[in-house]
Amino acid sequence: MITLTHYFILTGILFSIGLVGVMRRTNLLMLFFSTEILLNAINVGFVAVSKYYNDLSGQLFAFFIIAVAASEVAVGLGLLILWYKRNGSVDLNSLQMMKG
Amino acid sequence: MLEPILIDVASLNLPALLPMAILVVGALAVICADLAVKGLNRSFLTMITVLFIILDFGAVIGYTGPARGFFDVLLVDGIAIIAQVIILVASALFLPLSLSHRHFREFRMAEFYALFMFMIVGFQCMVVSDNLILIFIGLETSSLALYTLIALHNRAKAFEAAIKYFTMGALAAGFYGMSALIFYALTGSVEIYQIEKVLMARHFEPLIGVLAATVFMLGALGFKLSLVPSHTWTPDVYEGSSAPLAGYMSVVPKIAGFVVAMRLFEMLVSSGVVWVEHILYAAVVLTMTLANLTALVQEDVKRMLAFSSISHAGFMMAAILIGTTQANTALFLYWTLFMFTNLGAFTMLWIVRHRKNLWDERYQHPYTKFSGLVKIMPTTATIMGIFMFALAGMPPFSVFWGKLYLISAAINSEFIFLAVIIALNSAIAVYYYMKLVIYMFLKEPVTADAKLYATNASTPLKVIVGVAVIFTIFAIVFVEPLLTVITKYVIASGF
Amino acid sequence: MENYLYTALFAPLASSLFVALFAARPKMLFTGIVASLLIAISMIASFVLLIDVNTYGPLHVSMMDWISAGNLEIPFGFVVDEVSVIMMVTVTLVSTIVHIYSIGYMDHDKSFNRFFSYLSAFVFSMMILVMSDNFVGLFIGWEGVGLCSWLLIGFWYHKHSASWAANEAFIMNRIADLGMLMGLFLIYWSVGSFQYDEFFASLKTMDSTLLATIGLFLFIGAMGKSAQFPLHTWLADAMEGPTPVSALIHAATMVTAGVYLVIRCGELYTLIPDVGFAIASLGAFVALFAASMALVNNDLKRIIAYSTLSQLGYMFVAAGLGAYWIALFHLMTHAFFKSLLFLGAGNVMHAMHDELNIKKMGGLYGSMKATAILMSVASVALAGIYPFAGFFSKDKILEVAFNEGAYFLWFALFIGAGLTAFYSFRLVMLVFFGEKEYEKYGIHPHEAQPFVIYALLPLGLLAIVSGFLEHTFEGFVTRLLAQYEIHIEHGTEALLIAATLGIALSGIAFAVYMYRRGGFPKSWEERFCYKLLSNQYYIPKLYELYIMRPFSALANFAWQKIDTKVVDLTVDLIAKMVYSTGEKSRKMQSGNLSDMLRWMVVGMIGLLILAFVYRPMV
Amino acid sequence: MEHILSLLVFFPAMAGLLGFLVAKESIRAYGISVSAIEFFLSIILWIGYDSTNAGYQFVEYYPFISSYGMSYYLGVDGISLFLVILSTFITMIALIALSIEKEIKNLIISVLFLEMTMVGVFVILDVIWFYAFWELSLVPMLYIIGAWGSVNRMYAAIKFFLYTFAGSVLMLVGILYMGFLYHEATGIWSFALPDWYLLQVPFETQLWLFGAFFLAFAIKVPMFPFHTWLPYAHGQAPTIGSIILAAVLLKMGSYGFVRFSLPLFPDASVYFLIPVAVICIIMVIYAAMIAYAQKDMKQVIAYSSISHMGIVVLGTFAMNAEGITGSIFLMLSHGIVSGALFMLVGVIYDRRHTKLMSDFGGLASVMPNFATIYGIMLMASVGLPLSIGFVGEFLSLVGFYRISWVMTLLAGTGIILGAVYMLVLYKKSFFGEVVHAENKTLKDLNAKELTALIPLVALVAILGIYPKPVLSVIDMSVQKMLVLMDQKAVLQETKELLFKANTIGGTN
Repeated sequence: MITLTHYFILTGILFSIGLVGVMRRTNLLMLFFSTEILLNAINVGFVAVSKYYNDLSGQLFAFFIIAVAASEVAVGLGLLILWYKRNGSVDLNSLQMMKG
Repeated sequence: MLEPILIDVASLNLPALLPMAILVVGALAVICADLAVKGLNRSFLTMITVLFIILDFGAVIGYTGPARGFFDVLLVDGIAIIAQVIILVASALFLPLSLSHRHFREFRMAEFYALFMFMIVGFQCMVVSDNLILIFIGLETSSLALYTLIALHNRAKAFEAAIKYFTMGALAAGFYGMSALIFYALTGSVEIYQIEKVLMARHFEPLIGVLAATVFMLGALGFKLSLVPSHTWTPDVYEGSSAPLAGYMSVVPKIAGFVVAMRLFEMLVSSGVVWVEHILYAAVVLTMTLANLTALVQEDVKRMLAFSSISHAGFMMAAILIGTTQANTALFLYWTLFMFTNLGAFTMLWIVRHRKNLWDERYQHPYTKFSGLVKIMPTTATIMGIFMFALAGMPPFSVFWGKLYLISAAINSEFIFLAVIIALNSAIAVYYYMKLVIYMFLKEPVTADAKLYATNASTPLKVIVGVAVIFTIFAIVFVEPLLTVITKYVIASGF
Repeated sequence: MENYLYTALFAPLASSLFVALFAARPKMLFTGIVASLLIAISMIASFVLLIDVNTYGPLHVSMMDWISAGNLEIPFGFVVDEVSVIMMVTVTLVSTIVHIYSIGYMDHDKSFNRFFSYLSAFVFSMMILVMSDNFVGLFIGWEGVGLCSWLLIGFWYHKHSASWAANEAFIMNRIADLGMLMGLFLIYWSVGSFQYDEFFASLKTMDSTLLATIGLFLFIGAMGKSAQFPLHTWLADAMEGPTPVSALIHAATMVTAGVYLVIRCGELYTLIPDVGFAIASLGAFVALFAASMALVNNDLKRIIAYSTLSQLGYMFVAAGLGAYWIALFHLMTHAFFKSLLFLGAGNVMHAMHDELNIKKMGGLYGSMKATAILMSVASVALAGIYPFAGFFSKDKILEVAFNEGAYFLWFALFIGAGLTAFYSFRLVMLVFFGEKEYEKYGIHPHEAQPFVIYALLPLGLLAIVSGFLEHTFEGFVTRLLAQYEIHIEHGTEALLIAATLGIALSGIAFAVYMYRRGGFPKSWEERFCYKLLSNQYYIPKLYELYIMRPFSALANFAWQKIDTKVVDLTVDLIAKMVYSTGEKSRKMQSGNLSDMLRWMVVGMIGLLILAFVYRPMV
Repeated sequence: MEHILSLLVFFPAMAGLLGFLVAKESIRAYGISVSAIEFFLSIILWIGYDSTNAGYQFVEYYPFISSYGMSYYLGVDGISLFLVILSTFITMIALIALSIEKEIKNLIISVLFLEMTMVGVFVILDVIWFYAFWELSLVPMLYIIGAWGSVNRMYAAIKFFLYTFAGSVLMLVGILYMGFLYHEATGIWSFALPDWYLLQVPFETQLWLFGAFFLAFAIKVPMFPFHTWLPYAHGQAPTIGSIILAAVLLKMGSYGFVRFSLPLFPDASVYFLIPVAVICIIMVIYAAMIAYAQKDMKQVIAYSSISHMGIVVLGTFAMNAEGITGSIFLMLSHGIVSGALFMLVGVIYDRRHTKLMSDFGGLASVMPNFATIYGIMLMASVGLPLSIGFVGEFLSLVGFYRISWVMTLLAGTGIILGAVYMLVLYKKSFFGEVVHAENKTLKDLNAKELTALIPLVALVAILGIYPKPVLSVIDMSVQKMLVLMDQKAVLQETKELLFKANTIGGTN
């Protein structure tokens, strides 16, 4: 029997994975993936909760998050490509022009 | 066999949606126009955009209907209106900076203006709603548009800035979602007022849940408001993006963020959950102080201004922490005055912008660039000096009155220690503003060539600077009316 | 009569200001003449006032308000009563003579005009000092004479020693003035006014400790001006000034201001006999102390200066013991013969081309008889030989001491008298008689111009006869001052007089005897006591060593160590600290995206943990 | 006539703005004439001033942020009247003596703006505005020191600015808290000083507020140990900067004590009386000693002004009419005398481009007039009777004697030490032989310098001999203020001390 708690645990795990990825990854592409994981973890949570309350707004939220995630990917990849074209690497240690 | 859903159009209260609608239409219109007619001049595009903003402005001012609308996701209350007014005015003042003497690629593209308008729509959505979903959408719309705008500047630094901003923004979005999820899970609603009701009824139990949600929300908004430790993007992004955009970023996204923060944290602070108060306190003090200290050691004026705007944001968070009517009034007053001054300061940077980095291989506006400016261009130097003094909170210039009102708000609600810290911070802050003044007025010039400093000057820019200067010097005159209006609206929306 | 008062007071000011107009110019004879005339006018006015006071009694005018704040009201008020008029007469008389004398003396000086301007200014301040009817007015004059003496001692400012002496005089007087000021403040807060009359009127109501404090504070002031121990060193150094200045300021008038103050406050000091006795003892001590230093000194002017010092001691004994009129009397007579002595010395100096060492003189009698006679007269008067002035005033003081039963003081003064006689005649002998040492130095002495000598004659006359005015004087001043009877039966009195005369005469005789036959053998100069005396008991050295050096060392320490190294550095350190924290916090801004993200996440997690562990009471 | 104060405040600023249009050649004449007009305005103010009325006169009141109780509120009373005149007078004199050629236009314009702020500080009665003028006065000074100063000018200017600015931010907090208290008590916002005078503040609060204000004033005065900016500022500033700084800007601090600390927080003032007095005594002695140790003529005078300001503050805290009136008069006299002394140093600096005493010596024979005027000012500075310096010093000490005779004695050593360092200075630089060849050919004062200095000399004499017209005006307002203090005092001890301090006789 799977309860809401299990969903939360799943969310938590996914979220943590996302966070770790965000912190550890030096490849921009991977970094973006991790952020996607974050968002999807949240989606899971929302859908579960909305089912629990029989309230649609949760799922609504989930859908919007998906949409936003998609557009984020669009923008992110755009930036990524720009950057790659400029100095052929997607390693984020390469962007350290500005500091201090 | 579904029942047809009947919705009374009046109950939708579409006028509430009108302001956003106008700009969306405007954005699309601009793109279509660009498709139809090739090579539209940037001046045309700018002015069209400004016109749409003015229309929007009219709609915002004109609207005094019932507070909620459009499936009750919109909440058009006092602070929403003030915030929108500030946003729109700022946008209308910052956009014409595109009409600089030198041409920049982004300003020739219609997309820039479309994105600009979409961004404004996003901000408006953030402020006119207390529905977490809509706020999220607004947040993301504006942010995504903003990332793109930054990147459009098409310099290596601009890309770096955009990427940094974007990535951290994505993380922040994650935090926001998480916080929303927890609130939803706790209360089964995504409407702030509903959440508040439920939590109140439950005396904020389970507290840990509430706190977790708060923490994530703090993370998300902290990023937008550049609170420590999520402030690290600010200087880099400002440095990377063009001066007008940087100035814009220092004002508009923050005000939107503040409104959201107000809506969310007011409830928590007033809830009497001391923890939140303490955390906010710490965040405020840290933000002010750390930013100030770092600003002391900057070599580049733009970066310095970035840090200074962080510390100003710290002051604003203090207002939210205090949370009295006077404090919220102070917030808007401060931000209005700050807007004009910052507008002026960044416009000056925009004017003295030179194609090549003559003074420093990395920085566009190192302090050394301005040394002895008073001997080369007295007027420019004096105006810049006035802006610096104003930012430093030197009476009787604009920001001083905001600071005055804020400190007084702090004192009146017995936040004496906070008031002292704010005061001390402005004492520290004065140094880095003075530094520029000292370079301009007391040092010997490195070059006698006045042209170097005027390559980007143009009439519109000068006009804008003029407006900013007038507002900065004669702020006294505007303080009283501003106070009355703002107070009225703030009280009206029950803060 | 007020016109005479104002004339007496402001004629010197007028002279000073008028002459000041030409101060920067080269010598102009008329400046000297005008100045002398104006001073003479002032003198005449003073004499008129003397007669007037004698017939109609005191005169009191209030010219205008000066300072007023809170309860404080200080007017420019002047009183001409028996005491002040005596002082006025003495001062103006001597001043007039000194002015005339100076025309001759300063003949070759390029700052002739400046000198007369200063001199008249001094007379003006002195008149303010003696005439004003309140303590602050007195203080004005007090400081005024201080200023003028500073100007005049340092008149030849290009000489290092002169300007040094001037500063020393001014600063030492300042030290005393502080004490005096404290006295004034105390008077104000206990009486509410600085007026003499109001103060004396309310003396009865005050308790004795308060009075004693006031008395002491005022006397500290007097000590400074009258160069009493331990503030005496400046007087000898003040001899750097031109000789007429020494005659007028540092013998006849200014230095007696202290005595004048004590006499003026007689009513106060009669109520506090202990303080009075202390004053008297100090006076007696100084009388002996100074006389002893005069014994061995070889500097013409310094010898006279020390004798002045010891005579001031005599006066303080009289004043301290309550015999105010006698003190005043001795003050007057002393003014006459002492200024005469100095002016004569001035002539000698001129003759010797500013040579001061009496060992290098001798046998001057031949070339300058008049001066020699005048100086001898003055010396006899100083030694107190009948019938000269000194006898009457000085013997009275000894009698007073005896009469008060202060036999110790009496003995000191008695010895003092002997020493006085000795050193005066040592001087006379060494200067005017014996071997013509000066010939070794190829100096051809010459007598001063005749009018200078004539100017001195009145003083000489007074030095001889003024003693006989004793009873009229007494009758006159005791209208105001306390009466003082001496009740010693005639036998002892005669004995005392005889004894005093005897020791004085023997002192003279001894001096004459010794210095006829070439003075003391050189070997004496090796003796300790000789060294002690000739080095003024090493007191100047002590001051140098234990006050001035430490002060400047401390000052330098305060500046270089405390102010710059501690106070200022702390300020800068605070600033630097703030700045360096900025440098540190800058590291946070590494510009690396991962670090930025980590900051965010870590901050978040930190807060979450905090949410678990930290739960302040709601 | 009823708007004369506004005129006084803003006329120089207006003139400064118009000054941008004046040609460089004639800007100096322009500056002098403007300041002269301003000075005559202030004289008219004095003539129009009703010396029988102790209250504020020529009052102008326009609310401008009424919802927050801020107003444009001007008024002058005996305490401020003469400080206003001093500011205008000194500015005029300083401009007459001005000998700088480099970028003279900016200099004169900033001096005019400075004059506005100085006058403003003294006549404004709305506290927020007071703060505004107080802070604004730093800006022109920063420019003057930093742009026309000598080698180390940046450091000096920044130090001056930051130190004083940092000092006064806490005052802002204090001001706002005071406004809050007023609102609590009366329910209406007001930052008008006369309104605040009516407000009785609880004792503990008074202590805190006194502290907040004290720091700002103490740094401005400057009081030990916050004084270290002063030597740098004076050492580096151009002559005109030093003159105005010493003559007027320092007085803002001591004026603040009289205007704010005493009447607003009587109990706190009495409570902190002894500590403050101790600081003053340290200032007097310590600064005098350091002055003695200096080798640079200008530094001597700089430290001497610290020493004198010690007596000023001491007199202020005497809590009686004698002392406070005296201290205000001493502010005036110190303004005139130190201004003159700095001017004289400037004169010799223009000729020799050095301020070291060891480079001079025997000047008295080369420049007799210079030496004479210097001597007069020196005697005034050591407080010789019948010179302006005596009256104030005497009254201040008389006043404080009532509080403590020992402390007065210690502070009185100032008159000895003052004589020491001043006479030594004079001896070193004016007496003796002319040792340096380049000193032999020095020119004596020229016409310009004489026109600047003669009025000062005249004032030194006139106000020394007949200070009554000034004193009586000051005294009246001071007594009014003392009555106010007595009414406002919440503690019995305070009332007792005030009573004791103001009555003759009784035990000491």
